[in-house]
Amino acid sequence: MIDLINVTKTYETGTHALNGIDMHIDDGEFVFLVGQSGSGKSTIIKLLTAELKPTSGSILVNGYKLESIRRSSVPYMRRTLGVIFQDFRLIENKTVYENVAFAMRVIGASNKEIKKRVPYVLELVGLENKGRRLPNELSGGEQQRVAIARALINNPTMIIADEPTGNLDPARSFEIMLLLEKINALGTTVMVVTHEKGLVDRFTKRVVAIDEGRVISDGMDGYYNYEA
Amino acid sequence: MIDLINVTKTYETGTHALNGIDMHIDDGEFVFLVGQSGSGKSTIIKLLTAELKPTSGSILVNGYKLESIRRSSVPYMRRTLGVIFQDFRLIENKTVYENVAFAMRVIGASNKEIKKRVPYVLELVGLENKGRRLPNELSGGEQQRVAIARALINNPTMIIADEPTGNLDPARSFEIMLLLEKINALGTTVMVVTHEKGLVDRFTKRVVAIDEGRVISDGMDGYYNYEA
Amino acid sequence: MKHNNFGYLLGEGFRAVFKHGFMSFAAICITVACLVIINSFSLICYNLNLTVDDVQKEMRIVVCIDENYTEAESKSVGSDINLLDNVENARFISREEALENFIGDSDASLFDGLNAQSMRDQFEITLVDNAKVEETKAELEKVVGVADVYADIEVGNALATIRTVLYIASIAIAAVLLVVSLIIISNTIRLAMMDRREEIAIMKMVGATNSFIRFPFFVEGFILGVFGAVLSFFIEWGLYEVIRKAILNTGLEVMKIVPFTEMLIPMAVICAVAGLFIGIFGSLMSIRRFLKV
Amino acid sequence: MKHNNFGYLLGEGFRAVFKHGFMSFAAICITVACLVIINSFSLICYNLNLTVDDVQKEMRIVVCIDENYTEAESKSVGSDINLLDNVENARFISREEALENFIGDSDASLFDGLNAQSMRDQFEITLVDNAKVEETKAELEKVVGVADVYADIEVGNALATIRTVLYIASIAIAAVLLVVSLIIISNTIRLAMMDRREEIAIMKMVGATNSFIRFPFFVEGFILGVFGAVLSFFIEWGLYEVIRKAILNTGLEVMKIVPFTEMLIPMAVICAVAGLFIGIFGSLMSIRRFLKV
Ligand SMILES: Nc1ncnc2c1ncn2[C@@H]1O[C@H](COP(=O)(O)OP(=O)(O)OP(=O)(O)O)[C@@H](O)[C@H]1O
Ligand SMILES: Nc1ncnc2c1ncn2[C@@H]1O[C@H](COP(=O)(O)OP(=O)(O)OP(=O)(O)O)[C@@H](O)[C@H]1O
Ligand SMILES: [Mg+2]
Ligand SMILES: [Mg+2]
Repeated sequence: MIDLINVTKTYETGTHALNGIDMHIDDGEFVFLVGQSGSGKSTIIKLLTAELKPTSGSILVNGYKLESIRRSSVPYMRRTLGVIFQDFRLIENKTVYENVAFAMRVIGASNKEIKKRVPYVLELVGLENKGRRLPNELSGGEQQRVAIARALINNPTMIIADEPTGNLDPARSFEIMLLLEKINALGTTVMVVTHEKGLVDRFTKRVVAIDEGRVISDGMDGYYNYEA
Repeated sequence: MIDLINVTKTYETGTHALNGIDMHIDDGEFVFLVGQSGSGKSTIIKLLTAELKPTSGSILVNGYKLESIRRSSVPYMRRTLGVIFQDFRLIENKTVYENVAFAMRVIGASNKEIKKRVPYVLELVGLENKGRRLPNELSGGEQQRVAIARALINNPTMIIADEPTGNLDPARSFEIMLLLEKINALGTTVMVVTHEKGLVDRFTKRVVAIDEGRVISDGMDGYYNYEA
Repeated sequence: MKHNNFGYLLGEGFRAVFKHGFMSFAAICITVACLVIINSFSLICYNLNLTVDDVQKEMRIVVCIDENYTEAESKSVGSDINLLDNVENARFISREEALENFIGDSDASLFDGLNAQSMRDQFEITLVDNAKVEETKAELEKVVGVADVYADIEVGNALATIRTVLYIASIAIAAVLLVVSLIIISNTIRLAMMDRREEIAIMKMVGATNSFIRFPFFVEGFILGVFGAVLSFFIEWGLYEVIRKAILNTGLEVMKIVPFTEMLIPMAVICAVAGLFIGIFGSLMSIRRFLKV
Repeated sequence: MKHNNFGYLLGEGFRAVFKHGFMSFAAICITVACLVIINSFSLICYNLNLTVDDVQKEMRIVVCIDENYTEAESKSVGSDINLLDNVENARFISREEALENFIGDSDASLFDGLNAQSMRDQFEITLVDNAKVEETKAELEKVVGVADVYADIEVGNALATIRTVLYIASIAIAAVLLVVSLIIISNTIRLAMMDRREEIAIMKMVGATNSFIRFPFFVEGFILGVFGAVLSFFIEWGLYEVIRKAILNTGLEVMKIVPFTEMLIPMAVICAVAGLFIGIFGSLMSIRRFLKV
């Protein structure tokens, strides 16, 4: 569960990235977050992952109060989230398999558990044959799928994806969205940042639109109803 | 001018990324390169920039024969190209201004020339106020525009863009495409790799479709006529 | 850190040593070089110390008694001398004995003209504390009946000075080289961390605790330090014995040189402590600096 | 490299030194430490060499002539001695002079019984080549009329042995420490290059030539080496003078110690050469390894 109450974020450069965001996402919801480039979408995600602290306001993520969270609790908070980054963030000298297994090691999973779960998840994203590849031996879209696999691996309460289909062709993008929808149906909360009007329009989900650091529309009509 | 004659590329991992590509792009053309994720688009671009050598076949780029180019000529060949990478590739500890100016220094431009041209190009991509920012102080879309500015800065004979709008909202994407069209109208050859059907369909340009390392369609009808 | 992770993290640390092969090699080489130099100086100091002790143990003060004193009178002066604090023992040397000493191994015919009456009664004195030789000499000169006091303090003093200088130089060099080793190990770890900057950032984002992130780097530094220490111990051993034998072969008994085996345990302890210190602090230095950022 | 770039690239190199502050500082410290130790050994060797030369220059062989020879006869033996190859000069010492030498500063009354006839005529001989003392001694013994040959070769030999040992030790330590410095500078540059891995890749993609990429790193290594050399030169100067004065103050004239100013130019040259060598090769080592990949 996510709760943002009157959150603002001003960067050290003086940019007011967020100017009072109120947003509530219940467990099990599927939400698209849309908005122009520079409107503050990634900033919201960085706040949710405690990469950044809010300038003011309060943020609740899966029971952790992020505006006052202790440093030592941050890792445990992050384990409740599966994050897919805009720039993939794969470890370059580890294979695809290790990149995914790695997230399990971090939380102390046994080798047995790892050996069982990683191949399953790789198959889920269609990379069953690329486990031994290094990230830079993959196409952009394949890398994005590795990132998705890593986010799924620990069965997080919530998946947060920043442009998970930015580098995928329409068919693949649709597949990934179907995958996320399936995961959502199994009870995981999903929040997807995207620019792709086509995709958003094809799924009838809640859409939150952001502009200049404010929520300008929030509806269940399922349309990318924001036009620049 | 680009000429690919029966080009194949097999990676060390054994992947046959390209299986006999024939493609000719004349000076002044505007070409979309489309295809599924993993079909070999980025591989083509890496061959054109001499990042990779072809396994067989011959490649001609702006007068340089890439299958037999000498190491010491590669930098000069690259200066005839402006490349926009799928993952931006900005220098993280240099400001936006320096990232762009940098490409001019590399070719030995004087400080005077740099001071004149950089602000002009930054304005062209709508980043006139962000010159002093560092890349990670920018949104994903803004970073992509810095990459575009850098590609434009040296007035290359040819612009090659790998998913230049992957992280941009539809409005921004359209703007960028208009910008590339304008640059093309001034005589620069432009080649754009993209997944965005919507965009391709809005411009009536030559579209080359790739699948499994082969050209499967090449027409001037201007439609994203490839469906996975 | 959970049990499951321990083996994995240990392995990561080990692997890192090999992955940063050149750097690890360099770090170990430098550590070994520094430790060998440090150890060499310790050994030189130790042996020189033995020599100085020897020389000082043999130090004697010779007191000549007024030539007009009879042997009995001279001997009574001896009891006065024995009363002095720093005098351990005063051995009486009669004029005859003194003459024999004087002629020594020389050609006796050379000294045909000499007889015992040319000499004076003497006392050969050993001291409790050789360092106070100057004061004792002054006291001896005040004793009634004492004509001259000869103390051959120069060689002992010179050696003692050399020893002091060598001590200070050794400590200075050891300190400098320990810091050099610390820095090199720390830099190796720093390099390893920079090399994995992105990896660390990603680890953090997927919920790794700081100790999970640190452990492999710590293991890496530890291995480098320990490996350097062990190597340096054996290299020192070999080097020392080669040099010892070379010196013994020259036949010059300039100084005492104990075999290495006599110092096996203290040397091993020094190496181990230095290695652990360098390894642990070297890596901690970098790990702290890095994770703070 | 075009003219426009030169200033920019130089600036980049300089900036890098400061950007990698800790690492640069460490590299300079280690370089300074190594160079100071190397220089110290050179200086010790140099001074010891002077002392040994001095001692050997003063080396004399004393030849005693048969005691039955008259002074005239003895002198004729002198001309035979002068015929020997390795004899530079043979000074005649009459019995009277010999007695005076023998009594020396001692209390003359002690030797009342001695007269000149107890002594023998002597020759004090200086040699052309002191190293051949043993052979010359043997030849002298064969000359008719020569009774005894005394050559005090022990001190000279001992010093010469110490000098040889010190030479070898110094060269070994200098070599090791030079390599240590090379490695540390090379590692600093390596770190700098790793730090800019992505930057280098990007530079290449926008058409930078290899020399454009290399130059700033080269400048960085060069600065580190030169800076280390200059610092070590002045530190050595200070250190040397402090120690020299300390030794002079003890009054012990154990060995000759020339003032640093007498060696200013050779020391400056050594530092400069070492600094340039370390800086240039240190950076080249890394740059090559890195750009090949
Ligand atoms: N360095 C590499 N080593 C081995 N295989 C590689 C390497 N780079 C790409 N491949 C493989 O080659 C094929 C083509 O990859 P390429 O990056 O050209 O695809 P793409 O068309 O750009 O895909 P995307 O739209 O996802 O970016 C893929 O199967 C990929 O896994
Ligand atoms: N680290 C930072 N320091 C300073 N300003 C920043 C930083 N990160 C982002 N910004 C600024 O904050 C604003 C919002 O950025 P953000 O990354 O949240 O946008 P976004 O909605 O994710 O855009 P995009 O769709 O292009 O990724 C932008 O104006 C950006 O320049
Ligand atoms: Mg963003
Ligand atoms: Mg691609």
